[in-house]
Amino acid sequence: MRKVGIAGVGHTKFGRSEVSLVDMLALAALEALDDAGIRTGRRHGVDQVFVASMGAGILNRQSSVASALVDTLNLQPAMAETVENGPASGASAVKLGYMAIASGMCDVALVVGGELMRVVTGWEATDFVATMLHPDAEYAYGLTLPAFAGMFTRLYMDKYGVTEKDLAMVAVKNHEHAMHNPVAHIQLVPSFHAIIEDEDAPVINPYVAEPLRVYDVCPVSDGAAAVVLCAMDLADRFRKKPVRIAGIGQATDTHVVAEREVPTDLLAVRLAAQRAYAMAGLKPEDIDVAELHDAFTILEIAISEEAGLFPKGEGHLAVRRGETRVGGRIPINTSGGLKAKGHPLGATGVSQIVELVRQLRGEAGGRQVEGARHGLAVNFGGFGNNVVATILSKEE
Amino acid sequence: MRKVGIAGVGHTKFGRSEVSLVDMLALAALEALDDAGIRTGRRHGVDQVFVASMGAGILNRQSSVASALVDTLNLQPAMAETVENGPASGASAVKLGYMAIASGMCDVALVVGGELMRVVTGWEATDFVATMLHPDAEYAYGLTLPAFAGMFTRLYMDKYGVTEKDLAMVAVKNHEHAMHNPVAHIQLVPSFHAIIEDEDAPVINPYVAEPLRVYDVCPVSDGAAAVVLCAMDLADRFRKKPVRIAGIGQATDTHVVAEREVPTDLLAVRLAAQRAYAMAGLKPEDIDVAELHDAFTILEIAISEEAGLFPKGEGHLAVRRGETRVGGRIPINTSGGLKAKGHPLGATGVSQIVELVRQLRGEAGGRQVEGARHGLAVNFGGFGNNVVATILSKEE
Amino acid sequence: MEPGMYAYRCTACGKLFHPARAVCRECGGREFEAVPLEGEGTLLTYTRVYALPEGYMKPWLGFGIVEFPNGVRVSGQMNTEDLAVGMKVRATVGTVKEGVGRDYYGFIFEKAAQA
Amino acid sequence: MEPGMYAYRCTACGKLFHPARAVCRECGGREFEAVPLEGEGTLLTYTRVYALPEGYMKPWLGFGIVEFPNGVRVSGQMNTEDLAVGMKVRATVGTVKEGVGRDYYGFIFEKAAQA
Ligand SMILES: [Zn+2]
Ligand SMILES: [Zn+2]
Repeated sequence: MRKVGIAGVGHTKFGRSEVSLVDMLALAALEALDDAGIRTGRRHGVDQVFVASMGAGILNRQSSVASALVDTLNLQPAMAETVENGPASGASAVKLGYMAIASGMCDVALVVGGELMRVVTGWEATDFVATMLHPDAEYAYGLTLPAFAGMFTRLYMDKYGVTEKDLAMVAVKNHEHAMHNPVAHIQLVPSFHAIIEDEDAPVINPYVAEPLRVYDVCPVSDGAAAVVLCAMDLADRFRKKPVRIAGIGQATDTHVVAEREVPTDLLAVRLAAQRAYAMAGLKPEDIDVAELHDAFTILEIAISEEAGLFPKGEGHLAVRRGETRVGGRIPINTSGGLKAKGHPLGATGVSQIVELVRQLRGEAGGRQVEGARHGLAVNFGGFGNNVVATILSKEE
Repeated sequence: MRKVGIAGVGHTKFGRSEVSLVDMLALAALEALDDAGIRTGRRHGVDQVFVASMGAGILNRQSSVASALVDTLNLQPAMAETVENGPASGASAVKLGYMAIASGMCDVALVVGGELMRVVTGWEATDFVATMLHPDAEYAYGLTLPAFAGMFTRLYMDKYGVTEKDLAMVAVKNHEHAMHNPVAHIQLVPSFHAIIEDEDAPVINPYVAEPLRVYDVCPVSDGAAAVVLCAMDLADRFRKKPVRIAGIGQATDTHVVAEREVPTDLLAVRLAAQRAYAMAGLKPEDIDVAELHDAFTILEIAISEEAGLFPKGEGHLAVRRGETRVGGRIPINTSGGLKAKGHPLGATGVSQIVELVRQLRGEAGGRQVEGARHGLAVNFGGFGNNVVATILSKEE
Repeated sequence: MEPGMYAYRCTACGKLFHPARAVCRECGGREFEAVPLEGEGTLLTYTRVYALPEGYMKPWLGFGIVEFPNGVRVSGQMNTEDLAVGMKVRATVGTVKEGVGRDYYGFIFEKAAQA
Repeated sequence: MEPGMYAYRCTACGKLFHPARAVCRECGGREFEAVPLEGEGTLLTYTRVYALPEGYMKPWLGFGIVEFPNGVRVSGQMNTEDLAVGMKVRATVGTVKEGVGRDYYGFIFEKAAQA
């Protein structure tokens, strides 16, 4: 199989966009093309464009967004498709870019994920996100992602002894990381005392979906992220040495959350990670830095276990020991994660890859993980019913 | 590059669906799995599912439809993504299935396209389809696909002498073909005299977007179509000899229709077809049967020219000579085409491939093209701004 | 009319599903018979949600996952404030969402009467 | 306030675009200056549409593609019933669609006064 790498990365400031969806995608794309050293114009050499977006239709009433992006960037006659896999759309698009190049049909693919969410109210955004649940058995009940995360958290607390304080530690850690990431949505570290210990904590940090509180849940953000994928045999064409995509794994689980045999397991995460490790020829111990889909703080803990970084039920102990912060044994969500960097759905999977590339290149500034050689990203679609794990490796 | 074929096909009756989007997709998928001889259940062997849908979000307020399809078919842990490229979503999904297998990451991929459109009024459907146009320079004006098709037709008539009667001949031909296709939406042949020559023709067949009339425009249909793709090296696993995907070509053109340098050209069709021929090592003369995207009758004529089947400006002459009907030199839209079979957007590109497979297998019944060995499909996204051409070849 | 709620039993292997599926996960079968889901069940987990989606005119709503004696697990709304993991609940069917032009029916669980 | 309508000139190579783009197709440049699109143009093609999308309270509407003297081509609504390919039209800016909470402005072409 032809080897595939990442030659360029781009990322808008997550938060509130001043520009349209397509213009926002274009900003991230141009940064990635520049980073790769690709000159825009007639001889651009981009063969394929993938756009990851979950809400272009529902939120922005726009279709064929990938074609629109090709147009504003004038990348014709590049092929173009929009890809949707819920909140894992971004990693799915990167996977498709990988396949496009590995198949030999393309040499260079531009993958851009983005979501313009703040054009609707928070209630509408919550409803929009819930459209990924089962239409009859879940969505029609008013069930939402926070609702399932809350019910999952309760089981996790009862079974493994995770506490609300553990969750708050994850939140504070990720907000601390985000202070070193200029593109993060939230640039402010909450005080652990204020959000969990103080008598006013229930006011400052009220419950959203018991036992999850506001600070356990990612904000609603606009944003876009982009990567330029290339065949490794063409690495010389680009400005920087490409970071290699060493492994990709993906798996689906039951759509209906209530049906999961062991409700505290995230089988799709486990299987996706196993497949990615197998493809990369690596083990969890080889991973130096990880971006894990912390749409809710509990998910960072649960995913870190299912991905093999810690034994099942012990992820929160690693958080308590500080192992998952920058400087710890295996730093998680150095970018700030979804929690603090923000979670523009279609952008997130691509944004995770952007962060890993910056870490493996040594470009991560104040949040740099020293000597990082292998990075893992886990992008979580549905309530864990379609999960993509990606492993990047620094080429020596 | 690993060779890829089509081992099974499935197709719902186009028209009005009695079931939900996902259940409709499942019907087509199961027919294709059965056709391939794949047993459902734990050992299904399907590695990847692609769903093509343009309107799942806007029309049906549902996301992550590919994961939902995996769930109802219990194809876990198969990977799954939804793909959108406007009315060319179907051919794009087939392309991605091709890449998935050619890359070596998958052996078997299920590709299902479908659209549930008749849940909204015709006005809403027209507006929905227009969301693929440029948001500011086109969509905001109330411009629609029929509007651009009408303006294109006027130019074509002035430049090449195409007449309203030529267009009606295309319509009647495709309705005649559809009479032999049990899954076609419209099972009724209009009288050429009644729709174009009779004094009541303006009433029976009024203008929709001058100079296009009702009988120049495809109906609004629900429907789904499915194909099972496989690596040709695994052909022995399946019930029938796979039909090979010999070539795929795709190209984008300017999003904004007014900007096209020669407004009667469809450059993306030309380039997509050229790329597909080059990959297949075939010429237009080698094509025995073609499914061309006749969302409007004029498009069948224009696409037949850009795909090299006739010289530019002479497609209508071939129609007059009867060359494009079953029994003619190069039968076009033997399935009935979008015009008579119906055009459930996401389904169409897959449906075209289904028809070609049936033709190349010799399973096309009353519409069979004798001895067909090579088939061409052209699936047209936007008003020609993202076009996919696919060539299938019968393996001897 | 409020429809009943059902599980679907694979006629080939007997495995139960809710909601309906096209194919049995266990044996690949495609025929199912409807089995009423009613009576008492056990609450496996629950939450109270304060940020409801569009269309709900309430400050909060309780949700839970309930296991019926036949092993089928379902999600539903909770019509009681007094919630605990492991408690017995009784299934009722009611309007879970008021839609435009149609209402949506589903499970609304109540605290079971003491045995 | 009804905004004016513009073409965008690549400051590197001079090529004109409408609507705005992020990158010049000709030279790859990324800086553009706005050039008013106004006055007379030539109607290249047109149609009258009888099946309008949601939101239009009219039985039909005319549309056309117009070329300005600087070579820029745009789509717009036609505010005249008397249409012919090649005729001179005058660009005006008006409400092309009434949206919820905002209106959309764009080209509405009228028959040019005789010279
Ligand atoms: Zn069974
Ligand atoms: Zn320029």
